[in-house]
Amino acid sequence: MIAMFAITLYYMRKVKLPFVRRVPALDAIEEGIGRAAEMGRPVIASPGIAITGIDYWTVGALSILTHVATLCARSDLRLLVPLGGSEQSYTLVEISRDIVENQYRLEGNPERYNVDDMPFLSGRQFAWASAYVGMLMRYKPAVNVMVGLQWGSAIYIAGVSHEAGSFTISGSDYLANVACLAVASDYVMIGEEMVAAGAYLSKDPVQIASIRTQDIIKAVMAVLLLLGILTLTMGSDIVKVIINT
Amino acid sequence: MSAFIRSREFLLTIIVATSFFIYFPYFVTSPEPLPSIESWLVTTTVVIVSFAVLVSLYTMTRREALRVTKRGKGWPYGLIMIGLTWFMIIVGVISGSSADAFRFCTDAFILPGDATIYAILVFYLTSAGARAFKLKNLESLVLMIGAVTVLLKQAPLGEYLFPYIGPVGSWMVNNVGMAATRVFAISATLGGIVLAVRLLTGKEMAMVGLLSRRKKD
Amino acid sequence: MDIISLIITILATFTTFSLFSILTGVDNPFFALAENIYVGGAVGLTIVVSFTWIVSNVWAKISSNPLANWPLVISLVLGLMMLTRIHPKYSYLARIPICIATGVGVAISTRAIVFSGLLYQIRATIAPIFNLSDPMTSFTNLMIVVFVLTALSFFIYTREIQGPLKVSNKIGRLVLFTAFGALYAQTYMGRVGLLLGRMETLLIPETSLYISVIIVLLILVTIIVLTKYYPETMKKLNP
Amino acid sequence: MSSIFKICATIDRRVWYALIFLLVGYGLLRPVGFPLIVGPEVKQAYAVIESLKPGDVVLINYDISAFGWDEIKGSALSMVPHIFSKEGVKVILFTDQDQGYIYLETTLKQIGSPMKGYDKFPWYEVQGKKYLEDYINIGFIPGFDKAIAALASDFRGVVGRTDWYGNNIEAWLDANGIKSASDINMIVTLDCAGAQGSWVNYWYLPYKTRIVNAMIGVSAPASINSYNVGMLEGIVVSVRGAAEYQYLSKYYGTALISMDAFSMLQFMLIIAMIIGNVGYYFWERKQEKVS
Repeated sequence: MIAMFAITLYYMRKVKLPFVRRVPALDAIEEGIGRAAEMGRPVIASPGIAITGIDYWTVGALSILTHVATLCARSDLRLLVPLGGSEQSYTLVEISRDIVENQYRLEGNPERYNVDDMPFLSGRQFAWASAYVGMLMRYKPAVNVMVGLQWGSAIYIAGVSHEAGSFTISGSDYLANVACLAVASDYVMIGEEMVAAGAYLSKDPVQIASIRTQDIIKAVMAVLLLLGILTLTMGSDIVKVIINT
Repeated sequence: MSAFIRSREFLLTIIVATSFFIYFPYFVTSPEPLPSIESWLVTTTVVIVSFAVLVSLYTMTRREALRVTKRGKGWPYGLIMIGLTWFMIIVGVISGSSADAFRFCTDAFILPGDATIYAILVFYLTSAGARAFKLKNLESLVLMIGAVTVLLKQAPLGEYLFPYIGPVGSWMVNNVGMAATRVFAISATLGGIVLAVRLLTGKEMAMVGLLSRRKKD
Repeated sequence: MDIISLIITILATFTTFSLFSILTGVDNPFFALAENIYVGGAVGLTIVVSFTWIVSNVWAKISSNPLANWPLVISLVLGLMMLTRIHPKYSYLARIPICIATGVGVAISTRAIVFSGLLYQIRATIAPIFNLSDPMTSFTNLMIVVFVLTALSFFIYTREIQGPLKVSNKIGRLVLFTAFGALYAQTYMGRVGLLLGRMETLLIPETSLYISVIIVLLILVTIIVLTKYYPETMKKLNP
Repeated sequence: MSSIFKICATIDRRVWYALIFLLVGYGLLRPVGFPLIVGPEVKQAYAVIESLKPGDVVLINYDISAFGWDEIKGSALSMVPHIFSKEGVKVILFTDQDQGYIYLETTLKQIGSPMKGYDKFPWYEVQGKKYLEDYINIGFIPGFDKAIAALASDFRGVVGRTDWYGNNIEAWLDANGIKSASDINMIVTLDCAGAQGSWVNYWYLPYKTRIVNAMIGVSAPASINSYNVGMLEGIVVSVRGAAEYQYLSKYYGTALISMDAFSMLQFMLIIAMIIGNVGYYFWERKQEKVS
């Protein structure tokens, strides 16, 4: 853990922009909001239901929400954010409101921010989802960005969102749900794409460099795996023992 | 004072300090009071959550009350919603959540609602499947192979008609599915740890978005 | 069936089919009504749950012995700071509890995954691949290793995809998509189980069946008539 | 001809929705009875429970919360009565979820009846087993995996002196010779949150306690993994496994009835995919080429 912290800090200090592959789902956000501006329809975005409080998935989702709010404020669009969804999500409600309000103010468009566009829809996942769906049907937003912790209800929202003609960009925190969302929505974020979105979207070289760390540790893991199998074939489980400790 | 509390450095210090008290006792066996501080912080988060919901209740009541008094579009719905909310709060606070009136509302509206939305997922999974499983390229081919083998394996009739599909389907779930789940876990974990570093250095975009201010503010 | 449970059954069936009415793809007053009742009730329930928790876990301790439980008093003050969000002038105070919640949440969620999400996953993948006595298991183990490595290479972002990496990336992509298909089908199975459970309570016993049929017909006919002949009224009725 | 393909490509999703309702309704009200093949995992689970001897102590864990009940109830309503039907077997009921006791009581209510002279919990008689004679309910212990670990290291200490309802259970535990975790012969865990991992870690590994596991579809991969390695004795996966178990144990229930609707829905999805592809190839693609 400490080693990982150190490597990350080292890379973040060494300001150098390495090659970064495009993430289609994240690039699609900008494209979708551009389309919303052309059509003059609102944008809907959700940072998830935060079942375990503000965890790292939710912070990643908040970064995406920040990005969406900035773009909406810039193009003078209405941003709908259905909030709530679990009994730990109430702090997230206030953070999201604070962040979106701040973005509209930073872009010099504070009068466009309306707290009633970010309603609290109860602390139960499915009540929240049905109200989310109601907003989709009524306001017919051009884009639906649903990220963070999205559980069972995500497929419902993505389905209605498609029927309402919204461009759907989604992400989830467990693979079975990502699989369903991949089938149901236009773009899906897989695994670290959502968590690293903050670094990716910021276009700040220092932060993009932090993505590099993830790749390095992945390589280390691959090497460990191969080494472990090699030693196991030769009859020793030393790598397993090392990992265990 | 207000300028100090608003300052980025102060709020960042809070984040770093709380993170330290959570991380440290987990990795290192540490003496008191560190473990007590850890559990106090966890309790405090729940207290904060419980109070935050009151702000939401306020904004919600204000929104619906305005809609009802100004006779905005769909105001009767707002009246029903806010009426039921306050009815349940008053009953629940005065006579507890096992009161008959409270149980009535839960059994008649909330529990059936939960079960219904859970059941509605099948419909949207079906329409998504009918829409998305089109053989356009190699990816959609393997997507479809994975789905069809597992579907046939699970339906009793499918397993009866195609007896060889069972082991293949199981192999798909147990091995391909598991490998992908593992990689997903590894990827997400790495993302999470690096995000924690960015957060602690105050570079994470959400925090920048929350704390940055315009020059003249 | 006594009268109260009959009323509950009727209301529950009505709520259910009103929520199902979104499947028609039309925004209709039934869905809006059920949605607002459901959300209103759920908000009430969640607030009562929070309130009960505060009273029984925090207030009970503080009121019995405030001096011994002084840390809880600080928690309470931090909680009260959240309420400043109501007034824009003092709302900056709420950022203190917000930052504490964020720090705690992120730290808790990232501290355990180092083991469960990283080391355990690698350890589980290390399995014998040359075992002549059990060739099938060895083959499976080998395939898992190949799948894990190629899928891992799909998640490489900061290196240009070319040469052997490109092949591995392509295979990893296919592995992921096959897994998506399999997991989609598996989820489908689970969800079908839930639909069956729900339909059972709606159709069995016979009283429920009659109630369900009547309510379904009522809702469907009303929606069809309204959309076909009175679209203006429909618009007025919708929120 | 092309008009048929056009219909295939542009079929309204509401047709599928209506079909789902009809198929499920028909399957539930008029079961056809499609053949059911019982998989080796469920056969194994059944055999393990069948092999219980008089004097064995079984701990049943309800890792069940509201969202998963509809899916797991088929397993609960067939495995639990099967265990209770084994003569001389003592049962300890336990839950690691705060709502778990609701479903525990629901199960007992459905498979048992109140003992003579009593009308409320815990005094229920199930398959001839009486409360505080043949089984006890220690209720909810918070902490999830920590609770399971604590039970393993200090069973009597964590359970305490009383059951979930406040009755003294020390005499019962002493009479049945339950002093520590190693005195428990088998664990049956009904999982909605993947509790089997903790049981394996804290019970199977140190004490070699036999574990049988029923779970919902979402947590199936992890359980199958443990089963393949031999750490679980038998697994019952989701509604399908529940139906097989009901078939074997002859505690017929809704899971078995729903299998017909289940088969129909899965075939409907496959047919929907085929029709979609036909429409795509013979109509949609041509339209794309034209435009």
